[in-house]
Amino acid sequence: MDLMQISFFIFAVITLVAAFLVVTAKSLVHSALWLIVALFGVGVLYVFLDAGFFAVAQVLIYIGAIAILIIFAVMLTRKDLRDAGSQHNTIWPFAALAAVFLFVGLFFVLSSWASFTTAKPGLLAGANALSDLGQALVSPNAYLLPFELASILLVAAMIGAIYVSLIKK
Amino acid sequence: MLNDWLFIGLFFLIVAIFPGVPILLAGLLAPKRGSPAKTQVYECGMETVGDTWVQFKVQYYIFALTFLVFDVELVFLFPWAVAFDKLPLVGVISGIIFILVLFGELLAAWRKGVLEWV
Amino acid sequence: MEFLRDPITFIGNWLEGLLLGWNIAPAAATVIVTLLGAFILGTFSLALVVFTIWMERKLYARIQDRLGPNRVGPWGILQTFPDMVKIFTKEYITPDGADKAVYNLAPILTVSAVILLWAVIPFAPTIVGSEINVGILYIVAVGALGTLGIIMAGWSSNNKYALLGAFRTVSQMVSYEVPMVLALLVPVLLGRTMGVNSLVEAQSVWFIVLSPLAAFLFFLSAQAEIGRAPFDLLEAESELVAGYQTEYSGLKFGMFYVGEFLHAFTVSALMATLFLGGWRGPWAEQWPMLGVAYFFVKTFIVYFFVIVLRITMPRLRIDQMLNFNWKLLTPIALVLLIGTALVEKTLQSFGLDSLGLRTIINLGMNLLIIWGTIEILRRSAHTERQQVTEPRPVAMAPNTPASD
Amino acid sequence: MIPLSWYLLFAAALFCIGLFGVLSRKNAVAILMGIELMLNAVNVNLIAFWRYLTPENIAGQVFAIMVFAVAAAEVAVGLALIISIYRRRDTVVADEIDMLKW
Repeated sequence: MDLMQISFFIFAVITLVAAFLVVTAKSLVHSALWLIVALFGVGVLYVFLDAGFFAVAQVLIYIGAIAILIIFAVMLTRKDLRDAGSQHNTIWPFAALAAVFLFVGLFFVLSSWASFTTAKPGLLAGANALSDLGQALVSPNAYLLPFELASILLVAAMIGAIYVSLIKK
Repeated sequence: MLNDWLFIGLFFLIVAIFPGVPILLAGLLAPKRGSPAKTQVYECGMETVGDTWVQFKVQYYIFALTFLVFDVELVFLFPWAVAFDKLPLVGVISGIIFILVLFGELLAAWRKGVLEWV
Repeated sequence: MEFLRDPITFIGNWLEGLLLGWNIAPAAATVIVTLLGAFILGTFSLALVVFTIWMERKLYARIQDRLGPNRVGPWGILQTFPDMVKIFTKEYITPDGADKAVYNLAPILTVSAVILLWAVIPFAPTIVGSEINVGILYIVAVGALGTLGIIMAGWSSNNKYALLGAFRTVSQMVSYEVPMVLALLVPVLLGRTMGVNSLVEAQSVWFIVLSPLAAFLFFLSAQAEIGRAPFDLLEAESELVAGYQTEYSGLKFGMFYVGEFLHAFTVSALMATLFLGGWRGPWAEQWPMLGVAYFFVKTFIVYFFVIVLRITMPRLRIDQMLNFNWKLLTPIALVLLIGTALVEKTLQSFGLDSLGLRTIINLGMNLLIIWGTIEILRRSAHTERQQVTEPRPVAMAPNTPASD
Repeated sequence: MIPLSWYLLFAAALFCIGLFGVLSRKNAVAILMGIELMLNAVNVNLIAFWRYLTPENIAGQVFAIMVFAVAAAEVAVGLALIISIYRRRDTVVADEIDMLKW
């Protein structure tokens, strides 16, 4: 175990524990706050993957915007936030079983795959992933269409969401 | 490169400790004379009526929503700005179209009266 | 001699050599030196607050024709220390029904989010915490963490005023983040990089000359992010008691204030770095310590304006605040971004991207946008005035919208 | 050094936790949180594949950034629907919102 592995392990465990608390916490606001911890942990893992841009974008989008939106929504849809009673429905044991089965299944499928334990290749010298990403996003023979479509999608989502939430009773 | 991130990681650690330790120390130093009246929730001298977590205006949500959409689109624009030198004219124009869509979005929100505080 | 030129790097190298000499693994030595650097940077930025609080109080007093702090130390410069002792010995009062863990974490998060910004600010060409290549986005992202601290404080206090204050704060901070990010995109576009230190290196001509409008937009939206007058609705004493910090006492309350003062100074530092050339100045590259001096001189000049703005402006109403952002700053910022992209690409594709020409044309484009904005504002004010001067019926017909 | 398998297993675990949340939670907002976790697991996989298998091909990153956009759109519309349903029917329990069952 070198330093990298230990720190990866720590952050992975923090993230998974936080994620578990997201789906089990009684208070929804606590759930949302644990979600922030979990998302932050994922952001840290992006740093381990040499994707610094995604790490900061993760904090910016997920924590700065999506989590706040979720907290707002929780507060808007509750008269009493101190939730009473169980937050899980009646089929939750089956859900747990399904999740465990899926994990076991994924584990076996993945471990039989040849490149499962690929070691990290070195990055090309002088490669600038950020600049490449920028070029790929707007070049017509790469991802220009998804790029523009994403903006249209977001506009449509925003207008739709505003329309839906502004409807009077 | 990784050293730079190491610095940020350690800085996160330090920065959490710095305000935390004085707060803990002050908690030890400070007097503790609590009383039921003292720990009441402040509401201009009156007893609190009802629960705090009352419902709030949907307006707040809508501003957060508009922000979310802008935020995501701006994240798309950062790599574009960094790669600006290497972009062909088409790339720059498609970036500008992207910004124009953003502008149209703002106008749409404006016309819908979303930006009005009511 | 080498020491005088660049003491920080010198000490860092010396320490790393020393640690390696003691047969410590190179990785561990790097971690230790980095940790020490982070520690020093954190201490330094917090120590700055002691001075900036004094400076702000003194200026505040002078503008209001008072003396300000003048008892402890020369010109009252040590006034902050007795204040610190006082706030240290104050009792913590946790309100009933507060969500304890969240309640205690909120002030820490708020201060941390501000100190974290210092990680990417370069003091001199060689004295910089971290040169990550996404520095600008890091600045914005860390700002988002501060928003989170405020919403946590408001929610956990179990107080209606606190929660309302938090809601207002978040909608304000979140709104003003849009023109701020747009204004930050302009330096990125001009410098073709997101690293903060590389942006300083790219400023052979300060970006405030290349794009004064972006600097202005950043300055204004940063004021709103700090949440001070004229944008201090979040703690509007006369409306909301004290906003999200209503239920805080003792040092926890103090931490919010430390955060606010430090944020004001940090924003000035960012402005100086991104638009005023940071450590740039004559001989700064040869003598990094000179760069530090330039950096602080510029920062304090910006900080002076931040304080004056705070003292001399009345508070905005919430609808004015939001209108100002969404209907003025954001559209201008979008137009500016499009203009900058067009100008830069046109000059580049015609091979005319000499520095002088870029400066003149960018500056001209900025002035054009400013002129256009003022013209539009003047026209709309004119129509509004005409509407007001027109004789109005005494009684309004039902269902007629009031023209306010 | 960290092999690819660690990331994949981490992402699989995160995905399963998210799935559990989606299937077992009563509250519609909580279900959305579960979906967020699942999307993040997908993103970790995308970036890990980019870094380990095709570092010269930027596709993984582009897909990841598209997932960001989709997640944002999904949250915006989803939460708006939930708020609107709450205002009409006074409930956010997913099982009680069953008007379309017939």
